[in-house]
Amino acid sequence: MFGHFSYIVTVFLMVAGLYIVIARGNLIKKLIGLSVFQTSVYMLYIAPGKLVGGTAPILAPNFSIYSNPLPHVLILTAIVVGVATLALGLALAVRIQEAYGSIEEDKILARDNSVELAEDSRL
Amino acid sequence: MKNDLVLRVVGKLLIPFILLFALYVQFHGDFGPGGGFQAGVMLAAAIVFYALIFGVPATQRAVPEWLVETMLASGVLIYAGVGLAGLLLGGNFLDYFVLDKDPVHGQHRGIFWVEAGVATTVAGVMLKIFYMFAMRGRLED
Amino acid sequence: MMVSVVALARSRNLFAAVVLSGVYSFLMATVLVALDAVDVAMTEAAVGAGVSTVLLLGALHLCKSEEAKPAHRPWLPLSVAIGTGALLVYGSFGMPEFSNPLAPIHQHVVPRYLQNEVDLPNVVTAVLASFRGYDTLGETTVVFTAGAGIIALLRRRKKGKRAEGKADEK
Amino acid sequence: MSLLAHLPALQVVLPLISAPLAVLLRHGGFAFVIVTAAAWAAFAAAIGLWLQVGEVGVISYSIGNWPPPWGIEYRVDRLTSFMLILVAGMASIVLPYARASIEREIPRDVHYLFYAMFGLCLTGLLGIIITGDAFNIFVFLEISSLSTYVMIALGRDRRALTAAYQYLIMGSIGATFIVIGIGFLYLMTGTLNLADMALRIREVESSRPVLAALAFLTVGLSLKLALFPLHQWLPNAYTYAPSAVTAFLAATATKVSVYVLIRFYFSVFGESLVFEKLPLPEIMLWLSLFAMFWASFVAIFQTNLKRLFAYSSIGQIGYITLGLSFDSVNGLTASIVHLFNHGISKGATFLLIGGIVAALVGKHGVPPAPTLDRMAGLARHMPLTCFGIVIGGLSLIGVPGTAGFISKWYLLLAAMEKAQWWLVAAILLSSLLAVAYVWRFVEVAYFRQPATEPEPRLKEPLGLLIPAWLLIGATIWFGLDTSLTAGSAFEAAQQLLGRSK
Repeated sequence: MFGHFSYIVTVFLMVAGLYIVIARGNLIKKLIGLSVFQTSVYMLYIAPGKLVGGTAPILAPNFSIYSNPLPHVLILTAIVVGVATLALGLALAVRIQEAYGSIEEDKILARDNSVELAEDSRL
Repeated sequence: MKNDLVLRVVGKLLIPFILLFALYVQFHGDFGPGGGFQAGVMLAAAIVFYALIFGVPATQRAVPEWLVETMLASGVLIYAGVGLAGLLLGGNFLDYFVLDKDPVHGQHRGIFWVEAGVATTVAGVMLKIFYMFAMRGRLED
Repeated sequence: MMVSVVALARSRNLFAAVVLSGVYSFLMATVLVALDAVDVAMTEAAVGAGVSTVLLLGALHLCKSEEAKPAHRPWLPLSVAIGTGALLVYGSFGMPEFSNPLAPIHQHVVPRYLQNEVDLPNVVTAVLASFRGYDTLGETTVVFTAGAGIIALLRRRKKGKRAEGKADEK
Repeated sequence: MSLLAHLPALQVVLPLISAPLAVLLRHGGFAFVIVTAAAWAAFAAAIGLWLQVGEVGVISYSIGNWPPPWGIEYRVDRLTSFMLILVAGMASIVLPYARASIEREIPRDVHYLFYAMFGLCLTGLLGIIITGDAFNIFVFLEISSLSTYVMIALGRDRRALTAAYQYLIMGSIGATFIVIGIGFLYLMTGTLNLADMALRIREVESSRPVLAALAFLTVGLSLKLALFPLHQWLPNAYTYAPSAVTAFLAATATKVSVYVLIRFYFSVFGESLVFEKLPLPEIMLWLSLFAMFWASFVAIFQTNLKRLFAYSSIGQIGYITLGLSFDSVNGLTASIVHLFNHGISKGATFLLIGGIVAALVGKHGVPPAPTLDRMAGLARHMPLTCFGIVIGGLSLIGVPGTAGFISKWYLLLAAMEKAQWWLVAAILLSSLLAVAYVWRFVEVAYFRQPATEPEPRLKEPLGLLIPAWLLIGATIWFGLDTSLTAGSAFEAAQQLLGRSK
């Protein structure tokens, strides 16, 4: 059972993050959810790379077992990509706030629809 | 907050150390945890800290926008430049072995420059984003 | 960590949510240290708890900090999320056991990295900058893209706003 | 050391370098020159690679001189070089067009950033195609996606912002799914190199993580390629993005995702795994059919011309995935040819629509939406533009003599091969729906009287017409001479299916 414990934590975090992204209407809240979702993936990669009794992959003469460095490298990249996405998403949210005066998905949709209706009625 | 004496003094004392630590992280990345990315973030953090205490305009005088934008682009260019250097010296793209007569030394040299490129871009981007958000807030008021 | 995420999902105050996500990132960083991923932990602490939180606060400063009550029933998203989770659980049975040195990821490819051909004690740096240096070039480019993109989006606010206002009128 | 040996690296690195240079120079004109030069160089490199592949077969290029499973490998085979030509070629045609078009659509002071973004998007797409490393795909996918979000958000309408945001959320979820899938594969095989993975996956073929990886990759990529019902981001994104961006995206971005799907299905998992262990072909068949009918049907009722053709794109993607689901050489050929043919026809159509938008002078200098009612009697004002759109439309329908016919023909062959006559009927029927939406434009533009008070219009902008007609010419050319497209697609399909057997 314990052998898969790390996977279960990962799955829980992932489900929670994905839920926040899809269910919440607030644009910033969605982005927070997205980053939780992405962060949970880190566990999926890192946890299996750990060897009990091993040490961090920094070579030293008095250690012989090291945890797997490759997932670490991949996740470093993934973290950076994640924060880049977050920053860009926030910039978009700020622009949307300025253009619509709101960052609630429903209100934005309502405002768009009214614009579109006005366009259609001119036909 | 700008006129708080304690903050100003502590800030002035601390910021050089943060910068120093960023450099340590940058160059010690070969031996311990750390590297270009983390160093870049810290570098930016130090300057953001400065901006929080002394205000954004003062910071922009110290680290002007054009410099930040140049950093942003030149980091990637440094990185890609290392790659092209490997290519021109007869190896494949991003081949560090050919950067020096001794292949292992060449590796070290390549990694050094590449990490420098990463740090430059990351610090530039972080600062630029901070400036962008800060300037927006200013106009709003 | 789980608790902070549940609280995150429930809280409607965005400010609290931002702080909670910072807490979550910090906890994540500690877990990562426990898993021997010191480099990743350092980055996660700096980025997740530091940069992201600052960015989120900055964005919040420009927007409202209270979230409206969701109008929809959450069944559809809940089922999508749980479906994904179920698939993950399905996939995770049959994975190698935790900390099994015979798992393929420890047997294949990695041993050569640990032979220290580039003569750097920190294998993560060696792999990051040399073996998989091209990924890191890509990563730097992603950061650059985000930076340049944000400049493009947030520059010259007044001018941009007027153009948008016009688009609204039509 | 000749330069030719380094073409695979130069292919991606040249556009990559052009972007920061463009930012460094901070001038729209210089940025344009640099990025365009890089795109043309990339196109030349793509052609060079295509010729090389013809001579020596699969090219492998190890970056950093680390041998493949340890370092990152670039791997060029028939399909890769074919896709490279499509993407780099589209970029080289769209960029000169963009010069004339974004003048009207994007504030002048962000022009240089726009070109930088374009260069990055090109870099990302080329990088995805050429790489032989699973995680590298993800990194370059993010480069292209992030730059795409920005380019969409630069559209004038404020709805461009929400469209870009929506795309960002959906795209990031898709990318995360892809990372999860790659993670599962890595955990089971211990390698990230695609070719190495394909060998090692045999040992763990039907274990659950591998199947889960297949599922995650399929869902993630379907989000990216806008397979019905995961297409919600596409219509808005295409409608509100600047015209040049719409054309480039429609011709390349979704196509590259399809390419990655093909790569994973046939080169990594192997067809036996994909098509026998799971009910995937059936699911894909039905989703494709739904996409073909539903999206074409919705397209008929659109009033905005850009949105009409955006829905048509979703339908056309249905044809591509339908070809995949057949699991035969003809089906795969149809998919690959359609990737190419639909890319150029739709790209041309969107370029021409961009010309119409540019010519409509809206109030306050903001280009209005290209709604159909504004196009009454347009054929008299802009004969070349309208005629071009009609040809593009004919290609979408699949009329003989246009490129679209070729791909439909292979699709029909594949269906007949399996003796599924009802599918043949379905393909023909859905083409009739395409006739309906193209006819809407023809009817309005050619036969309806112009409004009593015509809006002020500019002439047909020549700078916009020439690139668009180049593509229209290509649509006809590849409808008549199929040796290049269908020939290499057939070869690629055989390579893909042959390897997994």
